[in-house]
Amino acid sequence: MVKMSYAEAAKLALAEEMRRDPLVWAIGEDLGRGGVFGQYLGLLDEFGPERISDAPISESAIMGASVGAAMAGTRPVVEMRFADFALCAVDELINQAAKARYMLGGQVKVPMVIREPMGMWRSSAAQHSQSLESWYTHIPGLVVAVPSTPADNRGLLKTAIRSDDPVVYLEHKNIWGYEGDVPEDETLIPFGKGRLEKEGDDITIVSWSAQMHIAANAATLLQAEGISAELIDLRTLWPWDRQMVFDSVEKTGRLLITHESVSVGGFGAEIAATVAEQLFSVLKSPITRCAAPRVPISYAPPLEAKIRVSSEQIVEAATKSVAVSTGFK
Amino acid sequence: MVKMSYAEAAKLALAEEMRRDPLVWAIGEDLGRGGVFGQYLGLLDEFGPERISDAPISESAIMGASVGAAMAGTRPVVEMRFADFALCAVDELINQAAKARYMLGGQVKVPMVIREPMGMWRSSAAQHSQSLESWYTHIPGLVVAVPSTPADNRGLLKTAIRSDDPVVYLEHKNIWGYEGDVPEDETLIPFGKGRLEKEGDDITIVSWSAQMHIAANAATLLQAEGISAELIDLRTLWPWDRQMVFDSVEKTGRLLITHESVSVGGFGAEIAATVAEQLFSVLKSPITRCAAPRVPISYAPPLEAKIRVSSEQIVEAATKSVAVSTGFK
Amino acid sequence: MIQPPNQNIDKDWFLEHHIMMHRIRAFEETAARANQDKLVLGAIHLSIGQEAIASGVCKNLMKEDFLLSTHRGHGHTLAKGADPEAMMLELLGRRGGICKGKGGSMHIADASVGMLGANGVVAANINIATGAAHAIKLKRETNISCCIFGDGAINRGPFLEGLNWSGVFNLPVLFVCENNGFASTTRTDAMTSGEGAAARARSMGITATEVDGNDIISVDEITREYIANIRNGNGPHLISFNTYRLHGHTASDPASYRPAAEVETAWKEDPIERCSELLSRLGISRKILNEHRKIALEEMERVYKTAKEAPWPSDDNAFSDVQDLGDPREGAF
Amino acid sequence: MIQPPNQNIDKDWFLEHHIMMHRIRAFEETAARANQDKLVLGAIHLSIGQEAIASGVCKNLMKEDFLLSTHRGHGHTLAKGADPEAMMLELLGRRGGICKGKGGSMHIADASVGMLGANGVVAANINIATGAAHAIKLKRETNISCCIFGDGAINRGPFLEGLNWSGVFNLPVLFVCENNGFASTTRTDAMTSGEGAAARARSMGITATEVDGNDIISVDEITREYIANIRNGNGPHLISFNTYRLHGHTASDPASYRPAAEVETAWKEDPIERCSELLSRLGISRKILNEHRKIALEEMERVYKTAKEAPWPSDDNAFSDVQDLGDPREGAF
Ligand SMILES: Cc1ncc(C[n+]2csc(CCOP(=O)(O)OP(=O)(O)O)c2C)c(N)n1
Ligand SMILES: Cc1ncc(C[n+]2csc(CCOP(=O)(O)OP(=O)(O)O)c2C)c(N)n1
Ligand SMILES: [Mg+2]
Ligand SMILES: [Mg+2]
Repeated sequence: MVKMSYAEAAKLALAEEMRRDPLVWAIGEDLGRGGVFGQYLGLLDEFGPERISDAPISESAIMGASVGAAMAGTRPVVEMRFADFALCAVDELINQAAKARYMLGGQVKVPMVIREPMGMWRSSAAQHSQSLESWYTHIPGLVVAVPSTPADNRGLLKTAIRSDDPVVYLEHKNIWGYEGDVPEDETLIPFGKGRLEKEGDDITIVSWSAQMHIAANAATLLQAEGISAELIDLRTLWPWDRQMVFDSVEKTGRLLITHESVSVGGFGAEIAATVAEQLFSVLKSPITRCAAPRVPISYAPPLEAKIRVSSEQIVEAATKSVAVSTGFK
Repeated sequence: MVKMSYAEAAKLALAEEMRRDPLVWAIGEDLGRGGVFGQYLGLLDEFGPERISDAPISESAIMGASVGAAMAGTRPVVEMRFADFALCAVDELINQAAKARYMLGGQVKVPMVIREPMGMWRSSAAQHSQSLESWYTHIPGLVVAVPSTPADNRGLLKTAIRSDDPVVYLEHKNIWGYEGDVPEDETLIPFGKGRLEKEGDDITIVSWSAQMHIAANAATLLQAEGISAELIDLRTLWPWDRQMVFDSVEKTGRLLITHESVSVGGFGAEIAATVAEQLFSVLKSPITRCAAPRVPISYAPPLEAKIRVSSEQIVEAATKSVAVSTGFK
Repeated sequence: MIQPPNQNIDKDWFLEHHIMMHRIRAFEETAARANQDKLVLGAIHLSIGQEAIASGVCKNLMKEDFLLSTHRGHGHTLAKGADPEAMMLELLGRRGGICKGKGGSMHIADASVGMLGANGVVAANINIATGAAHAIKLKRETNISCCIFGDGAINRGPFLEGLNWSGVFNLPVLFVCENNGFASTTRTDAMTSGEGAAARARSMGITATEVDGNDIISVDEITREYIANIRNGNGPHLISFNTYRLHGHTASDPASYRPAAEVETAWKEDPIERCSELLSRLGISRKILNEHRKIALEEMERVYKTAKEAPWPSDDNAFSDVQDLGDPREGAF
Repeated sequence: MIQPPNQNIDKDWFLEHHIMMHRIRAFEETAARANQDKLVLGAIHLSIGQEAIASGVCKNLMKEDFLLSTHRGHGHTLAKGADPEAMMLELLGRRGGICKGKGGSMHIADASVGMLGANGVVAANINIATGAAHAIKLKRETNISCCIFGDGAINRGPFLEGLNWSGVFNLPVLFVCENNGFASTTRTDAMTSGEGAAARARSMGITATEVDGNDIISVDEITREYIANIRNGNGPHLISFNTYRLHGHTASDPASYRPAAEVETAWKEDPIERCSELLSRLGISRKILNEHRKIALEEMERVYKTAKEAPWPSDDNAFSDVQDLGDPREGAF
């Protein structure tokens, strides 16, 4: 194991894949300088400006040209800078990348990775803070990855680059500097396999991306209160590890889902709906979602704080859930 | 009551509002010719080309200029032609229209209606058939309307035009010709009030837009089998009529949600999750969703048929739901 | 205007153009009939009157070159070498359709001849074609990419983004604008400010010209010249071909929004007739030339018959080619 | 180069420019300090070196005219008449902030003086400004709309769509490109094909010119002339002002990707110093001119002090101004 940051792990993964496969290349604004968050620092020196390529401020072209370059046999890694700016290239992603393989009856594939740094970070307000992972889960043809640790970021990014389908790869801005152990060997992490962050018996907590760390903190706080939470980090939302969640809920009988993004129409609803449908008779209390209110993200800290889902909120909701005794069982 | 089609009802609503308020105007490609579906036919004659305005094929500008025109005191009705093409203007809708009022601390409002004809219609395949209503419900600042009848289309469109906030107004392409009774007077339909399409005791079915008619057919078929379904047409998804759904589920103890759009990450999940959370102890059987598989929409009829949710599927799922006896009650 | 006969012209080459143009015309007429017969499922857009561009451009492309097209893409696809039967099967949504019945007319493609797709979204293929050229450059290959789009497409952002991109990266891509006067039911010039595609391209540092798109000689010549330039590493070029959309926007559009006289005049510039005229002045007999049409009609008649009689595709097809994750139904409801 | 002194110049007018430019400079320097003090919350982008454009353009706008700006919008907002205290409060996210603490630097706005917003999305305001002009036309009003954007923005689709739109509808809108050589950490010309903003605008039929943006006289004159044209119904115009971004992209960017000598040379063209030089040649004493800076610094010092000492906004603010539907928390979790 080697200690490195979430950003370094991603850089390592990209470098490894670029060494392995000359058809892998990265494109985005200011990549030559290392990317906005330093996640490409130093790669220009090794791979040159054709493979670590700057781009004009042309999000439609960054995405659309990458679709073409993918169809034509290369593997572009597309850097969107902020997930919010990917909204300037939605036709290219949804109507083109996600559907081309299908519409053309399998004649082409679109192997591309769309990196979209997402989430709340340093008062960056409504146009630089969004988390729209649930949108992408709704779109046939897309894989959706939401790594939370350095090891996962390395392993999933490698899998994403090798995928023959478009992968929306959502790194969270707030954890670029988060450090963790990463295996020495090039461990690939498959899509659709969650990670059991912590075992527990009383309640299952499901989360992903940066929110996983807030949930982990909540699980620790809960432990202190004598509540044993099992914490699952989904790692990818499409496909998502239904089996791991089902197994856990069968054990605990309770489920709490927490994500940073807006609750309404969020992916938490999908998980809640699925579990409510499949494991209805196992549930000892209502499924709880802890996610953001349906308001844009604010700038001033006290306002921002109101929109963030805190460990305390999770603790409160989990405690309430565990206290409920439906009497069914 | 007057009989008219869904398209005529919308045209009437727009004409009425344009007569009432000279600041209301409509903009979109080919509007002068009456719109792709004839939903603007004849309006040019009454209101002239400035207020029924053609537009270049510039979706970003159609949406973005309308944001500016709304901020500057007019009330644009934006015609996107197909909901799919609105994907060429997502920044303008999500990052600008939906958030401007908030980001600017209430200094501006963005009163605009974004009409997006949606849904499967005559083998129009993956780029002309999508229903993405759940996306919009996830975005703070947007109202989401999904009328299913001529009366609702008239009443909701009028409310939408008078709204001071951006309203994503999703008309379904497959029901432009659907006829129904429309009140003589200018009845406005408020946002967030569902419509009880049919009363029943055994199971609550929630739907909207064209799928509501498929659900209504299913309800009739169920009645023949002795199952009394209560059918709710939500009419708007944000806000949505939680109270009407709760009241109904309290009575029936069972819930089925059906929509044409993809099930994963669809708004059905939000409803299911909410009801599962709020009315857990009332439910007699698991909540069921009948919605589309996570595949792009196909062209050939047998393939397309596999993606549509039929009345028969709803009947089957509802029958199954009613048959389940959890033993909780 | 008909060009004066020129004895240096390679007759065989233009005879091939003549044949191809007739094949496109016959395909479109047959598709129109299939549409009237209510056997075509979605909307189709016919390229009648624009055949010289399809034939003139695509004949100068190699099989390895990429082609990206529009909603009005049957002619381009045929001229790039696709099989009309597989195309017609697709229009009718039948088994054997070139996209397995998943795409229809607006997504017609034949990757085996480098044709990477029509597109239902106006201008979307400009960036995709640019990206295909980007891949060629990265792979140090010698083929090129070609993107055909309509005059309406130049008002969408991707036109600017793709052209600028191709200039910045000096990519081997040929942009072809079919300036047919209309975008759907609206006259394009009413919604376009400035001089159009070529002027805009030049403002982005891209060599560009406007050419009579109904004159097969001009189309062929300028395309050949530009493609040679592009293959020589001289970066992207754009040609704007002036033409006229002789039929409606879709096969079901009577296009009554334009005066009959205008259409009549436009028919006088029918590119096929102009090509026939040229060839006959070069000494090819009218009999041979008429034969081309007859053969083409027969071919497409056979194609249509086969398509009509073909079964539907198996409905399992709805679930394949989504992504490499197994059956999309698993866990997806 | 400094213009030769011209005795016809209205000194008072340019003294006002001088004062405004100093106020902008002082505001930016103070904001930079606040950023170093870690009191600014999000990223801020300083317009140091570009003050002549802000002052020169905005002084020629009426209060009723709309202004839309960019992420680098403090100077424009001040010059349009906004209160620097309310702006600084916003940057620090304090109570009384001009956007109630909901926007920060990138969404700064003051609708009461027609300033409808900076924008965090490059080029997004081009269409919004165009639409505001569209509203003016529909309402038969006499004001105009003005959009300021950077040279990086001309590579985004909305630049084409908005400009074409403004031409098609002949709208009263002035487009102002701040050609400061950089888009973030990348030299703009490396990512731009062709001659830039003015050439692109002209290709869309829009009157356009390039002007030295560090010369307050030129800025003022061309703006006045173009605005008069626009008010006379002559449609949209574009001015591309050449300037240089003297500081980093954000206030935290040391901009070490460019040679010190380049920056040093650029400082010699400091628009404020050039304006001082001009005014002193016109007979204004250096003492008075220096006083402008002093007063401006004092003003912004007061502003900063007030902002630093101001309380946070009430956290209930997080839930207002979303939409007219009551408390967004109701039924939303
Ligand atoms: C982004 C987008 N907007 C609108 C449409 C609807 N539409 C289909 S074809 C067409 C006209 C296109 O005109 P042009 O580009 O000139 O091509 P032509 O039809 O003349 O060949 C329009 C507006 C679309 N398909 N995509
Ligand atoms: C659509 C979009 N893409 C990327 C960014 C990130 N970004 C912010 S400012 C900037 C550079 C803008 O350059 P320019 O338009 O020249 O303005 P300047 O900063 O020089 O004033 C970039 C790339 C963004 N905000 N929006
Ligand atoms: Mg056209
Ligand atoms: Mg710049």
